[in-house]
Amino acid sequence: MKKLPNNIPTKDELQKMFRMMVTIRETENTLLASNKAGNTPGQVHLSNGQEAICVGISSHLTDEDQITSNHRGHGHFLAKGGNLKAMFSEIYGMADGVCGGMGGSMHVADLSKGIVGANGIVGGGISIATGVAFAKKLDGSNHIVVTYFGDGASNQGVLMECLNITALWKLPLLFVCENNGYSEFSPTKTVTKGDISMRAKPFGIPIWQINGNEIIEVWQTGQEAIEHIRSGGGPAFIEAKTWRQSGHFSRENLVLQKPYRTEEEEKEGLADDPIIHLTPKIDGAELIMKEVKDEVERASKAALMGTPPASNAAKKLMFSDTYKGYY
Amino acid sequence: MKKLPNNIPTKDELQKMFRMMVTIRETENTLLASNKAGNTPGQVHLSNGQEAICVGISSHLTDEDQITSNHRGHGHFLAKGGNLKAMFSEIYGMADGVCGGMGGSMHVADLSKGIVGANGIVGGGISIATGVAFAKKLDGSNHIVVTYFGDGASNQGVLMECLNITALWKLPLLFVCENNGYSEFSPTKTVTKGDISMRAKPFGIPIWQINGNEIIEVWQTGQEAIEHIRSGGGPAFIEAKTWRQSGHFSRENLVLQKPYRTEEEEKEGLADDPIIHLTPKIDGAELIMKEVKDEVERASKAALMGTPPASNAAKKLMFSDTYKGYY
Amino acid sequence: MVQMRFIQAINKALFEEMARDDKVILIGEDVEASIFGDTRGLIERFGPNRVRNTPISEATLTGMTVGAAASGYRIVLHMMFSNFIYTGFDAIANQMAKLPLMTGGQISLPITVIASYGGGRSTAAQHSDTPYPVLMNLGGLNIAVPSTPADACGLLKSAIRSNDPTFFLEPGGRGGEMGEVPDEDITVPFGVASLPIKGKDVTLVTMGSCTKIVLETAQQLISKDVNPEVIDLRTLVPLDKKTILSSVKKTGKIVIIDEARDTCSAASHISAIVVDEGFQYLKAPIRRVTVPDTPMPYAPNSEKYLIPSVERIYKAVMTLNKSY
Amino acid sequence: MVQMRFIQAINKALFEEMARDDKVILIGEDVEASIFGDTRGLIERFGPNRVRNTPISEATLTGMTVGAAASGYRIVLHMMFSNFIYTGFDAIANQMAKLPLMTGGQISLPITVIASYGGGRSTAAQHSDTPYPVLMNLGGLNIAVPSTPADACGLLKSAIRSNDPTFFLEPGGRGGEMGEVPDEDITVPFGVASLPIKGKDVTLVTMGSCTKIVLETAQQLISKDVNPEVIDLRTLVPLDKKTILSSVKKTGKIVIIDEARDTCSAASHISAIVVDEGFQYLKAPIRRVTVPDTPMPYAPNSEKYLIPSVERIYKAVMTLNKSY
Ligand SMILES: Cc1ncc(C[n+]2csc(CCOP(=O)(O)OP(=O)(O)O)c2C)c(N)n1
Ligand SMILES: Cc1ncc(C[n+]2csc(CCOP(=O)(O)OP(=O)(O)O)c2C)c(N)n1
Ligand SMILES: [Mg+2]
Ligand SMILES: [Mg+2]
Repeated sequence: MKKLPNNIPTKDELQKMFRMMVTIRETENTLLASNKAGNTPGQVHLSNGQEAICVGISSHLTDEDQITSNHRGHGHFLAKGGNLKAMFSEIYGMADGVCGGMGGSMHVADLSKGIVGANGIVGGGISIATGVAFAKKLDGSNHIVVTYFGDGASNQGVLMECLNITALWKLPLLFVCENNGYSEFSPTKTVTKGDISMRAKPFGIPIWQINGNEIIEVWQTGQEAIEHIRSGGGPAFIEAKTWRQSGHFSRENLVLQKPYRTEEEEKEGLADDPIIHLTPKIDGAELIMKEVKDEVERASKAALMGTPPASNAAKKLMFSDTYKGYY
Repeated sequence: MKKLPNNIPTKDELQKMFRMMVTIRETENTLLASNKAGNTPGQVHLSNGQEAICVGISSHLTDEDQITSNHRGHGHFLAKGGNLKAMFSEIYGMADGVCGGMGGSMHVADLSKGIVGANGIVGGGISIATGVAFAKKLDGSNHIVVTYFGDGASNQGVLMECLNITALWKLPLLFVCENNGYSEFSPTKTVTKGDISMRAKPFGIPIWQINGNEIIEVWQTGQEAIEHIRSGGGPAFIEAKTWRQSGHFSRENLVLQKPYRTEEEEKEGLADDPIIHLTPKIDGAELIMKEVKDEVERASKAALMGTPPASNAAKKLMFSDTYKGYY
Repeated sequence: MVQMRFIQAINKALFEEMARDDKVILIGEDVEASIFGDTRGLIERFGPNRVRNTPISEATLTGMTVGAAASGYRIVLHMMFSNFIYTGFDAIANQMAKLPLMTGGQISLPITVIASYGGGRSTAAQHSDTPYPVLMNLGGLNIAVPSTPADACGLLKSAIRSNDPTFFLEPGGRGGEMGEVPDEDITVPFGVASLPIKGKDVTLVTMGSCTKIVLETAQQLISKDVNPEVIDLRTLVPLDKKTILSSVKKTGKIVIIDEARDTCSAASHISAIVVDEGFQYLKAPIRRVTVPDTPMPYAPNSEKYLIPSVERIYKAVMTLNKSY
Repeated sequence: MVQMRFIQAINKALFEEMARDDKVILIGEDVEASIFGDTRGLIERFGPNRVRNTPISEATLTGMTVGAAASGYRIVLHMMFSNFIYTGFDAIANQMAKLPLMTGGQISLPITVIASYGGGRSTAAQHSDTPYPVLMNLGGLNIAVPSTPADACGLLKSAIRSNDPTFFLEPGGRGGEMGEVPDEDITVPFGVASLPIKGKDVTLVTMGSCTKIVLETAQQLISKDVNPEVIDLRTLVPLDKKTILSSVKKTGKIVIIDEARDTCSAASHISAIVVDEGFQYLKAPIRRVTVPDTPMPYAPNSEKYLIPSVERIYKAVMTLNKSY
């Protein structure tokens, strides 16, 4: 386990990150309300409480760097520069959604921003990211790739396969495991043996195990890990501990027979909030929060005014031009 | 890495193991000749040079213990008590083969001897073995399961998945990685990062890394690892270094453009032979070798006299009784 | 008889089979909490040895199931959404479907894989596949696709008691639909279709998720004096081709409704059987009402457009009303 | 024109496409040593950045291919035997076939997956599957099944130049068969069948590994004064149904020969299309000559019995010679 560097983000950077964290939180809350109001055709998996991780990592990334993400991907998308309104539109199933309404909440992607996409298959993004990192390496660029996945996804064998290949070929991939203590409704330790980050060790990959609710710690670690990767050192692995404030998916209480977390855990979990932790360090936090609230509300409202895609949209996209393939 | 115990096998045990190692060697050589003579309908993957591993491990197993194996499975089969002639018959495609001629070289299985089967899918046996071990645990027995797989198979993600599950549930499974330095024609280090056995470490599984060409070392390690498992300690992992004397498959030189091993490596590899190492310790080694030679020759000849299965054998087996399922 | 929801009927079958035979074991991701409700309460009744949450490791789950089934247990593996079958596909296609033959019959595999399938709820392409064509082609796997609570209960019992691997596919999102389920321990045999509506003008073949709209269409047709015969297949492997062929003998016309993508669908295969073995009965083309060869889109209207509907079925039947 | 072996034709296409476009990258297990010989020599010519041996990690290989293709490379992934496609099936079914739609068309995936398929050489059940029906049903994947060296070369070129994921499936063990291949850079378009024999009495539809025996059967039929028209599909997705239907219009009779297991085979789907869109032309049942729904046995005679043969095709054609 590497020890942390002493760099700290500037005041400006901190403020930018705060704004983004609040944006994500506000967006998730708005989505939950929209879901309850019947405005999201599918379910949503919210990332409340986990905002510091993607925000801290993304501050070191450019549009040329890429990410892949998982079913809990709204924060990853926004932190990487994805458009707020285009994401709302997507999740509301509208034609001007970032994926034309074809993908939905679990699949938000914007290639122009380096967001190769959220993914509904647990673990699905890891091998795709490995392929993107292979491409980066072939390009000879020093751009990097980040793959976000959960503690639950760490039990998919593709993780080990990709640790091996990226280490072997020194691919520029940052593995970020968001360990939020649960895999659906199973507490991590009931399905996951040992320390997840240690799984990268046999491959000689540098590892950091951090508190994912402390943005400065994430930012520092991200900087060091990414520097390692950009300088040609091959993959790196960060396991960030966090807590899933809003449970597994939007309306889980409707399908669950009984609670799976104690009241005490809920109380502690909600208190250990990355935004609460950061707020005292931010000048004008309240104003920022208010601005963000307005911005998010506007984006959501505008998205709801959209029109759904044509009924035959999928058919058109898949078949419009059978020979579109040739160049 | 655990250190080795001081137990050593008795003279009798050593002799028995020697006989089995020679039986396997003689069988593989006979199969190669049969393959060249056109008597094996498919190709064969020979285990020459690797005999000490399965023989040393199997001396600690009973018929109630089970194994799964891989494409290089003749030795595993014989060492576990599989019938020699029935195996020849299978590989010659005969009706009285151990699988009725339906499976062939890569699929020899004899459930009555605890041989759940060789497997043509690299890594395929590992998860099956995990399921068998789950069954053993449910049975409440202290029988164990051994899964043999190669260094190449260690790159299949199922390995990590099964390390996690067996450790989590304390299943009685012994992982035996036969590291023979090659995955087909790729040297291990070109496709496999780090020490394979270390991949078990994050799961808290005890590990031994041994010289697989020294039967006494294998026997000792096997004893200790199996004792650990039988006493309820959960899975264990042995990585046994060895060398694949006869290459990847029977007639590879016909398809390869150029050699992939140096003459020097070949020479050293052939000299580091588990049977050569053991012979000086065995009284009457020559006689045993002669006896085995005769026995193997007889078995092969008898097998060749067999008759092939009925043409419609597969259809009959699969469809004879659509409702065979109900009980 | 008692009215119960689809999901309750499945739950009833699981309870009864696990009580009946202590070799029946249930594993899967979160089978304790039970998102769909079908495995609810089993952990409290049967304990952690027989009901076990697993890690997210589908490739291993299917392989483990093979190993445990070959060792004397009747394994029920809950795979949640059908798309995750693909994640565990290696052991399904290369081991589960093949080992009984490859071992020369030494191994039988009493496995039941449960998964929910189909679209209609904006779960998008990775949670809405209809996977049975892929499974049907593998050979060696039975496939049950119930459309009523009673069939769900009876088919699941048969699946669990069968010594062959069986996929039991629940129409997604239909857990709440009510139906009568016998109190007694009644199994529904494999390979025997049901005939919810008898008629003489046209044969409508349906399965699983499509049955509801086929029955609705049938009512519309009846109101126009067209009398369809509706065949609900219940299992796709084995397939009750006798019932299909004798219906076509009577009607001379057949439309097959299937939520799978069109190419190599169950509908395609049933068409092929009828034009091979029932050609002399045919008075009109065989129509398929299926899903175009595209992934499921998320937006509700785009999704709905692709899934068989009353309108599409009705229209397909009407195209047969001229002479050929 | 020059005579070359099937495997050389594939090799030629790879050489030429890699020379033509340096975005073409080849990966796979032992593509350097090249067991089949199809990728031989490429490493020496193009070096390790463009020709790369991989670990045995099929689940990742298919996923990586998606990522690399989405990042501007044309990836050729060699999967060796078709059965290993199942090992990498998750990313094929859930990502490769679906991401172009799910991203709203942001991603196109210029991927070519090469694998050898089919039985006949006692490789047993885990090395002899014919996987195209499973792939055809996924939607979004093109599938090429060449039967001659010229088609192998031309189809592979098209596959590599296509922006859609394509499976290029070589008939197993046929690498040594000779045929003429044009010297020039000629692509064979997708969705256009070839007509190696024109006739008027019966349509024989074939693909990939079956073409050789279909042509042999055709000669026998001709010698008995039955003139078959042979259609070699070349690609299964897209499918040249126009050519099939216009042949059936002429002949009124069709037999489809396919090495896949029967249920939900390519043959089933082609049958279904013909009885739907070409019913009025049909004078007889549509026969399928396929493999029964069982894994491939190892013993040569048992294996041979299951695979379409001249005798079975001939017999199937002859059953159509009465009036219906
Ligand atoms: C292949 C696959 N298996 C199962 C699921 C169902 N599923 C969705 S999320 C989830 C838990 C994921 O846990 P984790 O990776 O820790 O992410 P978290 O939800 O905690 O953010 C599961 C099992 C899935 N989507 N894909
Ligand atoms: C899933 C799968 N992928 C690829 C292959 C082809 N293959 C057969 S053996 C082999 C190499 C296996 O290497 P290792 O596990 O080290 O075993 P060894 O042959 O050295 O005994 C490969 C790639 C296969 N049979 N199955
Ligand atoms: Mg989690
Ligand atoms: Mg090896």
